Amino acid sequence: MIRKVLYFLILIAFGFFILSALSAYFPFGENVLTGVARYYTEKGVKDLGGINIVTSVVTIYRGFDTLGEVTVLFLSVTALAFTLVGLKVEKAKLPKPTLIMETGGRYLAPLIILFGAYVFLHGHLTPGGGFPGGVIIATSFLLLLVTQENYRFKKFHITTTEVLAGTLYVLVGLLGLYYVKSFLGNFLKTGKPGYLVSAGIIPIIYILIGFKVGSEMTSALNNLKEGGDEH
Amino acid sequence: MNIESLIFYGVPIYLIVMGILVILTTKNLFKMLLGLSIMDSGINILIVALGYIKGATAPIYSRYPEVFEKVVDPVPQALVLTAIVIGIAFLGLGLALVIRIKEKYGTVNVEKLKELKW
Amino acid sequence: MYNINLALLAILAGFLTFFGALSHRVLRVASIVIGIVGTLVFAFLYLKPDTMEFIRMGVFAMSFNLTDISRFFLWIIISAFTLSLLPLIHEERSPFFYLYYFLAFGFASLTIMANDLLTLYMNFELTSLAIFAILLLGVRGDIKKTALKYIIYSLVGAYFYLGGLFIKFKYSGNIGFGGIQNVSTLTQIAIYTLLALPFFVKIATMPFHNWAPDAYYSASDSFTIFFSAGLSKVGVYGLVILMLKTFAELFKSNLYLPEIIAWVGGITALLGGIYAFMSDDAKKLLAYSSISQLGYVLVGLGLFTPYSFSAGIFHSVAHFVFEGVLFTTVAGVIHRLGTSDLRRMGGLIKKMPISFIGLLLGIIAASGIPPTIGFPGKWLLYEAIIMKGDLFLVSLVFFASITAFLYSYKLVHSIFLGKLHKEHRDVKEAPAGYVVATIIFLIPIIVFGVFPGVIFEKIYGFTKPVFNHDVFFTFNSLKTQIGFVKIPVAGIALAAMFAFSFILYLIAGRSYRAKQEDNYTAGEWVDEDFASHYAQEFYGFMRKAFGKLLDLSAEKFWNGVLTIFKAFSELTRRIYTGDVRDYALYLLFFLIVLVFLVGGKL
Amino acid sequence: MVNPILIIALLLLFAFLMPLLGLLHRRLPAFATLILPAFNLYVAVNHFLKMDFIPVVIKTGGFRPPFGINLAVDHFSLFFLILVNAIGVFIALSYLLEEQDYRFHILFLLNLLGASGIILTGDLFNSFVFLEILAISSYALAGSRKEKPALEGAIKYLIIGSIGASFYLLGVFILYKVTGTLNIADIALKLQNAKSGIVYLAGMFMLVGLFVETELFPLNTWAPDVYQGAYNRIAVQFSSLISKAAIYLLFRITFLIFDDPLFYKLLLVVGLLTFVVAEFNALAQKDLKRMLGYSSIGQMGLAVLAFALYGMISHPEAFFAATLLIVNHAIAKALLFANMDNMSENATIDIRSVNPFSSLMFAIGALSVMGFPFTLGFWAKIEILGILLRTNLLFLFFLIILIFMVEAFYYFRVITNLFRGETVCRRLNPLLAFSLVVFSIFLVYQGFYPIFTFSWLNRALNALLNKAIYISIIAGGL
Repeated sequence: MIRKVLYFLILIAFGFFILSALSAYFPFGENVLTGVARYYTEKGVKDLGGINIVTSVVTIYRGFDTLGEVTVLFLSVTALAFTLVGLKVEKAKLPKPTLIMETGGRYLAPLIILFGAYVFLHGHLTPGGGFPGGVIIATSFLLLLVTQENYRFKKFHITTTEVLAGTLYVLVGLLGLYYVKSFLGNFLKTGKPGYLVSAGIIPIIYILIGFKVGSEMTSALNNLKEGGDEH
Repeated sequence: MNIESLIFYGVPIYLIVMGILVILTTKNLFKMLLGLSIMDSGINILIVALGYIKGATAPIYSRYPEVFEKVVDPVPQALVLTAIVIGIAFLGLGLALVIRIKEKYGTVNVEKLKELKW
Repeated sequence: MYNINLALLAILAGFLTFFGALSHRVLRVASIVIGIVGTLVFAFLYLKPDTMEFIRMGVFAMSFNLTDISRFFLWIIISAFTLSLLPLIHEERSPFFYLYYFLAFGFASLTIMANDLLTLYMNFELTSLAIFAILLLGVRGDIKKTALKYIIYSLVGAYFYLGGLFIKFKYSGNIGFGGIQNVSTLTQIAIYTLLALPFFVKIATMPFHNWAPDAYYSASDSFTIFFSAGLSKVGVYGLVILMLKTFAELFKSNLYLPEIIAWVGGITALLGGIYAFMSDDAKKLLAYSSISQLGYVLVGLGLFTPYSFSAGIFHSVAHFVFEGVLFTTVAGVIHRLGTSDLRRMGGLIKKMPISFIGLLLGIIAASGIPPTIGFPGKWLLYEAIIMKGDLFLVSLVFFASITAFLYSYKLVHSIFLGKLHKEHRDVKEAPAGYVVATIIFLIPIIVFGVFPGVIFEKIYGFTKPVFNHDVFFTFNSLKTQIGFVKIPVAGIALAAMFAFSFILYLIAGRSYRAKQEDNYTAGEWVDEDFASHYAQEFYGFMRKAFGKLLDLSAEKFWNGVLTIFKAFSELTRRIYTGDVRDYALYLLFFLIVLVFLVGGKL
Repeated sequence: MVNPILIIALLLLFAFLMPLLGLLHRRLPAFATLILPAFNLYVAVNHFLKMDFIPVVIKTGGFRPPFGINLAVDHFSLFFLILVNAIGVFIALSYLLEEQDYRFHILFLLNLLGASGIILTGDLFNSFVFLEILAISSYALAGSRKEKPALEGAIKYLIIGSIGASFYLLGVFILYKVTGTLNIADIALKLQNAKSGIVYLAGMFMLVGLFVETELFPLNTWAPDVYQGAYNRIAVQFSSLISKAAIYLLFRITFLIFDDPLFYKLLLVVGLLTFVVAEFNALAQKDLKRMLGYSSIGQMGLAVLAFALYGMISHPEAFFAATLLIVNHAIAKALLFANMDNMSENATIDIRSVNPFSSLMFAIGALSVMGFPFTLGFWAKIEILGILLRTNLLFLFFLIILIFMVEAFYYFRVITNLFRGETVCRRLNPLLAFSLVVFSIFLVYQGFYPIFTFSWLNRALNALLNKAIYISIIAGGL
């Protein structure tokens, strides 16, 4: 107990030290946009035609990071599946779904998928994008997994979606390398800012990310439920 | 140090140190991962808070090209997006490992996890 | 043709013998003979004063130079090597053994030819490694422990050498053998100590001698011939070259360093002798005698007067010859008897006469009796010490000589005199290789004993530039300020004394051959087969006197050092507790330390 | 010349495609893991030979730095890229015929991707992303054996590594707040003259993250467990690939951004502590792999120590020594750990029965780590002692020599055991044997005649030392 209190006090002191240092150097809310941030906010729309600057930063300016991010997710899901291969534990016993759950789930799932698609399609216009969109789609499958008895995916379909989305993402990047001599560069017309079909390759990338994330999260959920697949 | 800094930096920093405290004190591996997650969230919130500008909106020019609103720094938000996904990634892997450990050791108590030492 | 091709030749011969030994016994013998012939032919025809360098890298270039000194020692090593190969023909070992054997010779010769400290270091290390590998293929005793001990002693020495090399480089700007100017005496002494350490280890100076008895004991018998007679000269060479080329000024000007080194040598000679006559194993006895004799060499080198230095180098030649013959004959005996335990030998004089003569002359030389090769060096050494006026050292070295008589007698008595054991009745003379090697070794014992001037002339060639002293020898006499000896005369005088006492013994001696029944056995019946040979507890009374000395072994000290290291490591490993929360705590504390490091700047 | 971005793009493409490849033929993933590092190696060597010493900027997203993320390719990064991918080829070739899940190969490729990405990227946050790719794939690989010790090591590594990575992120972001940019060269430019206190704080946060990956004391507590528990090929990866990529980042960032006495002093102390503690711990080990793991940690500490001496003597020889040590250690430890596959499982230091081939390989690797003459390690040892002496810290000089003796002791203890006793021949994996022979020949040949390594290293260090050119080329200005 004494230990815990001691740790607590040390940590509080440490945190307070950091807090005072940070607030001395960066008073809250008193920023001026300098450096790259200023460039992004001023030139971002003109450069890429996407009015959501965060999206532009995420997919194009720092698109390489995002590719890495997708990779991390892919990596995590793969690692998760790999770690669970051949796991022998009892499958979680879910309560038998009631009629309401079963029916509701069945009708709700497509709507959630639709919403997810909306989120990643409008990534360059509104908050959201491929990652939230993909996760939303995955929730619909979670719903199905929970509410439908004996619900099974075709593993092959998920895998194919995963592979295709990922590969296409890299290929889009390589097309950029081919057309504008820059990996992940925007090689399409930027279009009119604020419209659905605009912002060059941003929507394409977000669609691919949406599919990728959705399929990956789904397969991860499936793995967690099924307790890993056979070798 | 004004009160706003105290709140908006203080809370995430509190989350960070509490996350560490959980890791230091709990015996349960699962809770330890939760502590990591809490700490991660704290850092993400701190980053977003550091990028905030008073009186500015999210960096979306929804009334383009008529109005250029004053917007906050878009870079921290983009970074945090990435950081969140990374946080999820290690959490997912960590959970898988904990499941495996539970299978092999029959427990998630870190005190029992001392076969390798010295 | 480059001199270093000698080493390449040796390596080639090593591989040849390796494959020969893999395939057939005849091929093995043939390739060993090819090795002997090739080495000798090369040495006679192509060894010429010559420098060469390759792999130049910054300040470092791997350079070799065959100076007078290195040629002198190279010949010792070549002789010891080729002679030790003769008995090797009769030893059947793992194919790797032969490979390592040739490699050890090759790298030792490169060590001696090296023209700078780093090249010397590199080849010296490899020599140690090759010897380590040979020791791993040893024949008796705790082989693993022995080999490990050997390599660790060597490496510790070598690492200090490396440190000394760098400090020397720092002060003199080069890694050649040249001297160091404008440096305080204390620094020079420190550098010398560091640089000389591996060579002290190599010649098994106390307290770095522990590896030697075990290594000699457990190593293959014909290898010990090369090990003691040849490879220890690498250490002597290193000391000589450091003293002559790098630290000559230091040794001339400093009063204490020569004394200290000479005393270390003297103590080694004495203690080595005491340990030697208390050993009950032939090879351990010889190992200690080797240590003891190299102690004399160190006394000579350390005193650093022209006479003592020449005496030291001469005695190292003598050491090569008589240790060579001693190890060869003992190896022959062990080959026939299958044991190296002195207590289980005896009465072999009629069975192995040539070995007996070899051993006898060997111990006569080791005791320093004219006209053998052991005499001139010791005589000159005594004179040098007396001229220096250090009477305590004289008495120390004198006592050491007495121990030499004691262990010599123990050796010859236990092996050849007394009554033959029953199981040794069918023992024959040692195989041809041993006999031939013994006979070849006997030639220099007498020749250089009578005509030491031949060797002194060579030595004079490289001590003259340093000491600038006059010639003190003719081909068969030595003449210093305080004494003169004409060796044939001394030899004849000694022979006359021997003849006189022998005649006296013939006239007045009363002895008869004791029959078995004449022995007092407290009434117990002893049949004819029981060998009542006095070998058990030989010098047992000495053990009572010097027992305390035996307990005071350096081994305990070094084991203590190792224990301290291990205790420390037991302490540090506790940091890794295995509990992940502790690890997180370390991280936190480290973070806090870091933050406080910058705290002042915030 | 092939665009270096293809290194990353193709690795990713194949990682994504791997499930399909696995479905096509069960051997295909393994072959992909061989072909890709080989391709990378080709690209890296090709660039290294043909490039002049001005760094090449490869932009992504179509924007010049600092607005877009860029890859900064110079001889220093190419040198490490060659090293890392050579190790990758080594591992992939040695274990080509091993039956593994295709997911394992994905993890391997992504691990390589993380390492290559860290080395190539010119962007600080991007380096964090690649560091995480490296780290997460390492956690999974560490646990890939799925036995008790492996899982234990993996979870410990995961927890410590994640805390470290979080702080690294925080440090990166503070630097962004101070300078308004994330490009390494640009940050270096902005921080060249005046560093405020918060920059030091950011630096410390980042160092915590990097120290975990580079296995420095006291953040290396996970490392021995991982080395002991994981497969041998994973241990190779940890000692020769993962930590080497991380140490590249440490060197680059410290030299470019935190070029300050405080940081060099810190690295000096930490490096020394790591070296001393790890070598002494290795002395007390019974388990052979754990001993080798501690030895790995110690070597990393020594490399960091050598690097940190630059702060005291301001002479490029410090970098030379550090990098040479890293090269030697990467190759020698790859040899040692991969060779463990020829020995019995859970081998202790009293190991006896192995075939002569593996004993020889162990001996060569160990001698090179110890710095025996006529191995590559000898030159590294010489260089390190040389720079130590330049500092006039005689105490440190002799302390290091003392630790070298400790190192020699515990290695020779094993060698003695290996070369004694009866020989039980295990079936050798021919591919593994082949790559072991190649590496050992390299070590010995470079010990005789290290001109090749030295000249390449000199070129690489010229690129590192020409800070001004690096900064001016990449951060052409805002």
